[in-house]
Amino acid sequence: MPEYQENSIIDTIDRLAENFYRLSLRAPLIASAARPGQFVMVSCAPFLDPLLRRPFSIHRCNGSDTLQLLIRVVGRGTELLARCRPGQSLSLIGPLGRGFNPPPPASSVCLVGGGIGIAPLLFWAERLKTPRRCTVLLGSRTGKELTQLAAEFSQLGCRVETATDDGSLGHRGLVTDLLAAHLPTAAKTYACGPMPMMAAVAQTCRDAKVACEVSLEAHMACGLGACLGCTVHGDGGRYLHVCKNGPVVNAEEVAWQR
Amino acid sequence: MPEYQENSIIDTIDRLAENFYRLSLRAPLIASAARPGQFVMVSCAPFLDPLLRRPFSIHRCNGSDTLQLLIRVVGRGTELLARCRPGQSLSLIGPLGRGFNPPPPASSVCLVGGGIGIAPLLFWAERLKTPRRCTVLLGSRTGKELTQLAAEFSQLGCRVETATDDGSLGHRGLVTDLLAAHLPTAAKTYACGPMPMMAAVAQTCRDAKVACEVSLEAHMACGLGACLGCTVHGDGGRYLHVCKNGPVVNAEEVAWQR
Amino acid sequence: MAALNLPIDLSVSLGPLALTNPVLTASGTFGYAAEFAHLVPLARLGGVVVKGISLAPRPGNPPPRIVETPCGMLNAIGLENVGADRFIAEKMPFLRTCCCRVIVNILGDSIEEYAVLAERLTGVAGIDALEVNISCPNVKKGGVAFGTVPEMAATVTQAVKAATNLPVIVKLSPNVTDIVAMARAVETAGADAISLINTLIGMAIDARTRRPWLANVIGGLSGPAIKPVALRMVWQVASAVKIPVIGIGGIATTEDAVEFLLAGATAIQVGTANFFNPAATGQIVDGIEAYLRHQGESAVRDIVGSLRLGA
Amino acid sequence: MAALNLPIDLSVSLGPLALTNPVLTASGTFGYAAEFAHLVPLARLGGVVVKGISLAPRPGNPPPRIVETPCGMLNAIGLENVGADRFIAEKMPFLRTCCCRVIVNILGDSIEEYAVLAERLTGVAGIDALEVNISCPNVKKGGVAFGTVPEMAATVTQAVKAATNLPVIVKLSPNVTDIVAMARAVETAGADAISLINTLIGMAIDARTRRPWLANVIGGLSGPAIKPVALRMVWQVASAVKIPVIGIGGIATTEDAVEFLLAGATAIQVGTANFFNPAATGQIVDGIEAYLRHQGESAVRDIVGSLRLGA
Ligand SMILES: Cc1cc2nc3c(=O)[nH]c(=O)nc-3n(C[C@H](O)[C@H](O)[C@H](O)COP(=O)(O)OP(=O)(O)OC[C@H]3O[C@@H](n4cnc5c(N)ncnc54)[C@H](O)[C@@H]3O)c2cc1C
Ligand SMILES: Cc1cc2nc3c(=O)[nH]c(=O)nc-3n(C[C@H](O)[C@H](O)[C@H](O)COP(=O)(O)OP(=O)(O)OC[C@H]3O[C@@H](n4cnc5c(N)ncnc54)[C@H](O)[C@@H]3O)c2cc1C
Ligand SMILES: Cc1cc2nc3c(=O)[nH]c(=O)nc-3n(C[C@H](O)[C@H](O)[C@H](O)COP(=O)(O)O)c2cc1C
Ligand SMILES: Cc1cc2nc3c(=O)[nH]c(=O)nc-3n(C[C@H](O)[C@H](O)[C@H](O)COP(=O)(O)O)c2cc1C
Ligand code: FES
Ligand code: FES
Repeated sequence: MPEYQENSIIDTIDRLAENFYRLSLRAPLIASAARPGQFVMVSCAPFLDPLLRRPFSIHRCNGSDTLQLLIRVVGRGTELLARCRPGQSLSLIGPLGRGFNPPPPASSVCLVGGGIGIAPLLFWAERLKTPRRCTVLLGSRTGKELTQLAAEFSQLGCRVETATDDGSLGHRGLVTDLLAAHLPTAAKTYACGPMPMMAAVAQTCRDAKVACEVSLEAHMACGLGACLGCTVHGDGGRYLHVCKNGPVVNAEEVAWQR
Repeated sequence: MPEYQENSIIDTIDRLAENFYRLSLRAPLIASAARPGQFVMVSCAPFLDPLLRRPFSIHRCNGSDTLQLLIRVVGRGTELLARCRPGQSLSLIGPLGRGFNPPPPASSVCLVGGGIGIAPLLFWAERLKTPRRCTVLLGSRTGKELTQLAAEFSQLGCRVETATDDGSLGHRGLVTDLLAAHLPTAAKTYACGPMPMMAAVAQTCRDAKVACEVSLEAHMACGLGACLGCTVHGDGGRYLHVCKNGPVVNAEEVAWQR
Repeated sequence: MAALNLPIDLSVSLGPLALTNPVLTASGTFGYAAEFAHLVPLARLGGVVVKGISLAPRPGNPPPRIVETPCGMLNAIGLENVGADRFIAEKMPFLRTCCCRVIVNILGDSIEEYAVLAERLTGVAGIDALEVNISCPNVKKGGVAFGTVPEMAATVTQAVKAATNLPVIVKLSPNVTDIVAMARAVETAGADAISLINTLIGMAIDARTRRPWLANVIGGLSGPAIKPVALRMVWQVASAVKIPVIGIGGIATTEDAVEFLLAGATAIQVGTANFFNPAATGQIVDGIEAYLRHQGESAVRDIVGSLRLGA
Repeated sequence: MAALNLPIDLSVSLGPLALTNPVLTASGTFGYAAEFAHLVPLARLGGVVVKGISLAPRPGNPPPRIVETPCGMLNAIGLENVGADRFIAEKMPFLRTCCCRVIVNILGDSIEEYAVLAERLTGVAGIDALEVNISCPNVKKGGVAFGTVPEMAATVTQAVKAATNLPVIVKLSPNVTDIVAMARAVETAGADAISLINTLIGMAIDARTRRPWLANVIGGLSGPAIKPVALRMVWQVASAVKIPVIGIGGIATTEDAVEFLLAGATAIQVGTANFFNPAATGQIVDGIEAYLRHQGESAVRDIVGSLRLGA
């Protein structure tokens, strides 16, 4: 699997909601090679502070020259990205890591996304759009962050359900509350979001004996498997390195208890 | 003399020539207090690299709410400033240092500016425009950097002569070549530019027994007289601190030999 | 989150020296306070530590004296200062009007100079404490030797203590293998408090001219770049000694200051940040108050050393 | 400026080890080279120094292991590695295809472990030299003691030299009072070259949670922030010893690399910069060539230690 260090050009930056931005980037090398669930390391500043690149899932990709990132502003790096303008260039490294693994042919699947964890699921849903039933469960603090994304999943033919903390869209409560009802018909679940959410999804799937893949997060320095910094507790006391063993791993590989 | 830490707003950025930019900033506190020859310390980056503020002469000032900087791009800080856009805010500290001291009433004066050293002279020429003869000698590498500035000095009623390294405008050679001819009629000379230029001006004025003030440069950390970093060799073996003793000093105070 | 109107107590004590709040300025970065009078509400600070003073005036090093480095700067000022007499005559009158604690940073070439200087400053109205710089790396005959050998640091401390009844803070150099040994030595020798860190010794070269950037070749590294080293040393020292510790090194924001308090510092000093953000000290005083409110704490001294370790 | 077509000689020698150019990768920041195979023309490098290897595999520290700091980062990886046997079996096959020098960084808990490890790696095809890490601050029982006491550093050096006929580079820790004493000790003990610096010991705290950012509490500071300290130590050591010195610490650009060469380093290693700019090493090889051309020099070895001092 080739990896590239590529100077992408920003095509557009759209503000989807407060602190939620979608960047479209021209990056032909990376876009041609990217698979759903993979990520890129983005250089956020022209100088040495902030120093390290930031990891972002590939949110969408046309497979030839353009890819999109969905970015939630949480700190200095993401703030700088949100302030970029079309035409500027942004250095990327990617596509990195292991993506989602296909479900059994023609089976039903369930995608569960919490907050910014929704980002990689759209790319996956696009690629999954074969004749199969795809249910997408989306959770966030408030409805504003979900409306456009929910519509886009629907356009792909997915069945979408939402949950919000404030009840402003769909179920008031956790997105995991919606999951159990769908598991009897699902052959595989794919989840991305905060660790507690993914732990709950993993447990629910385990109870229902449904296969489950999750996309992990960890602070990263390199994204290349070189620094050994991006560790997560795995099963059997071993360590997982999110950038190489993941970000997408089988839920059984993670020590959710720790 | 009050000093302010003020968040200015960028009104306009004009590119006068390659790597030559003029920024207009709304900064009422500083603009009201500024006198010709003083400078401001500008924060160039939102984060910690580059860390220190950069000193820039006050290039023009309307005396109430707006001041201008003339910036030559030479490194990282100036590059960031050139990339700013109108509407952005820029933190300034100023007005700082000692400015130009007035010439005898109704006397003739001579202003000598080399390269970016022209910056503070326009503000000074504006304030000097009483019924007096003001000769302005401007030097630079090439004519492009001078045309607009020369016109602006002319509009103020100054008599302008130019010198360029490539001969593309005015005298081909050093701006100091033009000086001697004007000294018999000048009561005082004000110079700002590279150290060798100012040294030559100082020597010529000394020979002609004409008073001479120069505006010094030194790397600065604070601009406030606190770090003691901005040292230049002064006469009698003592040290001058450019930000407090200057930037404008009597040419006799400087040890030009060192 | 706690009630919004919680009364907050910012006062701390450095042994015998009571401060209204833990925010001080670092020596050499705040001049003699007058330089910042228009930019900082001086009365709002816990105190100012003035530029290092020697017995006789010193001219300092030839230029260039400073150079910027990644997230930091190097300085080789060479301890330029006006000397004790002019300091008392010319700088103290303004300092007495500041309404905050005045701590005088002192330096010397010999044990005797430290002692004589301490005696000279004792009894001068408005001086609240002495900070003994045993660590400046800029002057060849200066403090460097004192600050790297525990026995010598102890000797200076004893000499200064014997010469004054003012509270004595000893300021440690980070350029040592074992910072805890240095701290223990000056504690045993009677220091009332310890401040750390002074600058790391560094160097910068201009690749184009192939020359060092500083006339002095080497200089002291300060600023945010050194914060992780400073925080580690403050934590190690605060865990090892009983006297109060003042944290210094790269502090530019409220979060930075709080990190040092959590690591065990009773007070903090802001240095290089005064250059790029003169308002920093005042902002940090306000910021600590807001932080405590947000954390549901009512007194800054309750968070000193409250770092949570273990799972 | 010199003729544009000047032939440029980039080759240098680290004692018995000849390099086509002075640009190496720093241990722990370039994996086992395969990680960068798509991003760097490996054959263009002077060599790679692989992640530190111990005799037995090590799991490393619990997470979190890294945190960003101003212009730098802290790591407490805890020397996670696959151990000597798996390294030889799994990593060496690719490394043999790199067409550049392969230097194996080794670490141990005891003099014996160093010696046994050195012996084990000797004679393995494709290994060109050993770099002895006596300085890693991350593991409690690890190299820290060796790297801070001259006698212990000398003992490790002797043990490794006795166990191998490969060139032996000893990598020094900067967390010492007297770096020159450390360098002299390992030179006298027979080291073929010295590399420095390893990371500075640092710490970071999350003010919000009041916890250390690293599970290990303290970690090693690397990146541009430490460059001034590294450059100073390289200059001091290169001025004091006769064996070649490899400069490490915050090198990210051609200018950075050149500064270390001017200060006296015969070669340099790029560490943290590989993370934020994987192309850095290749760019620096090209950049040094361009720099020499621009300066009118024809061989990189002519600028080693050519810093101009005095007026
Ligand atoms: C595989 C992967 C995919 C991701 N995909 C996305 C995405 O599509 N959209 C999105 O908005 N965010 C995504 N994130 C999280 C994103 O990387 C962080 O929000 C971002 O790094 C924060 O940077 P900052 O400078 O704004 O925050 P700061 O808090 O200022 O960052 C400080 C440091 O913490 C690290 N950091 C902070 N939060 C995280 C985090 N949650 N995960 C990893 N490192 C973190 C930063 O890299 C940096 O080193 C992903 C993370 C991973 C590991
Ligand atoms: C009193 C005064 C007035 C000035 N007025 C102007 C002006 O009106 N317009 C203008 O374009 N420039 C002016 N300069 C020069 C200007 O400050 C520098 O060009 C600028 O700091 C370079 O910053 P940089 O980051 O682009 O360059 P870099 O080379 O990347 O800067 C690195 C470091 O060197 C310092 N530095 C570099 N060159 C100079 C210099 N010539 N003088 C002082 N410090 C320097 C920077 O402050 C910084 O610390 C003035 C300097 C002084 C002292
Ligand atoms: C320009 C400058 C001058 C300094 N002068 C002194 C001094 O005279 N005495 C002293 O003890 N420390 C001196 N220091 C060290 C600072 O007080 C402080 O210990 C150091 O800079 C680390 O803090 P910082 O990173 O916040 O700047 C000086 C530092 C700088 C940058
Ligand atoms: C993540 C990481 C892991 C490291 N692992 C090792 C190691 O195994 N052995 C070693 O000698 N040095 C190790 N180092 C230190 C580097 O080799 C280098 O000496 C140090 O990072 C300074 O260089 P830099 O500023 O260019 O990164 C490591 C550094 C980092 C950042
Ligand atoms: S981020 Fe460096 S190994 Fe995963
Ligand atoms: S710049 Fe700090 S004293 Fe002049």
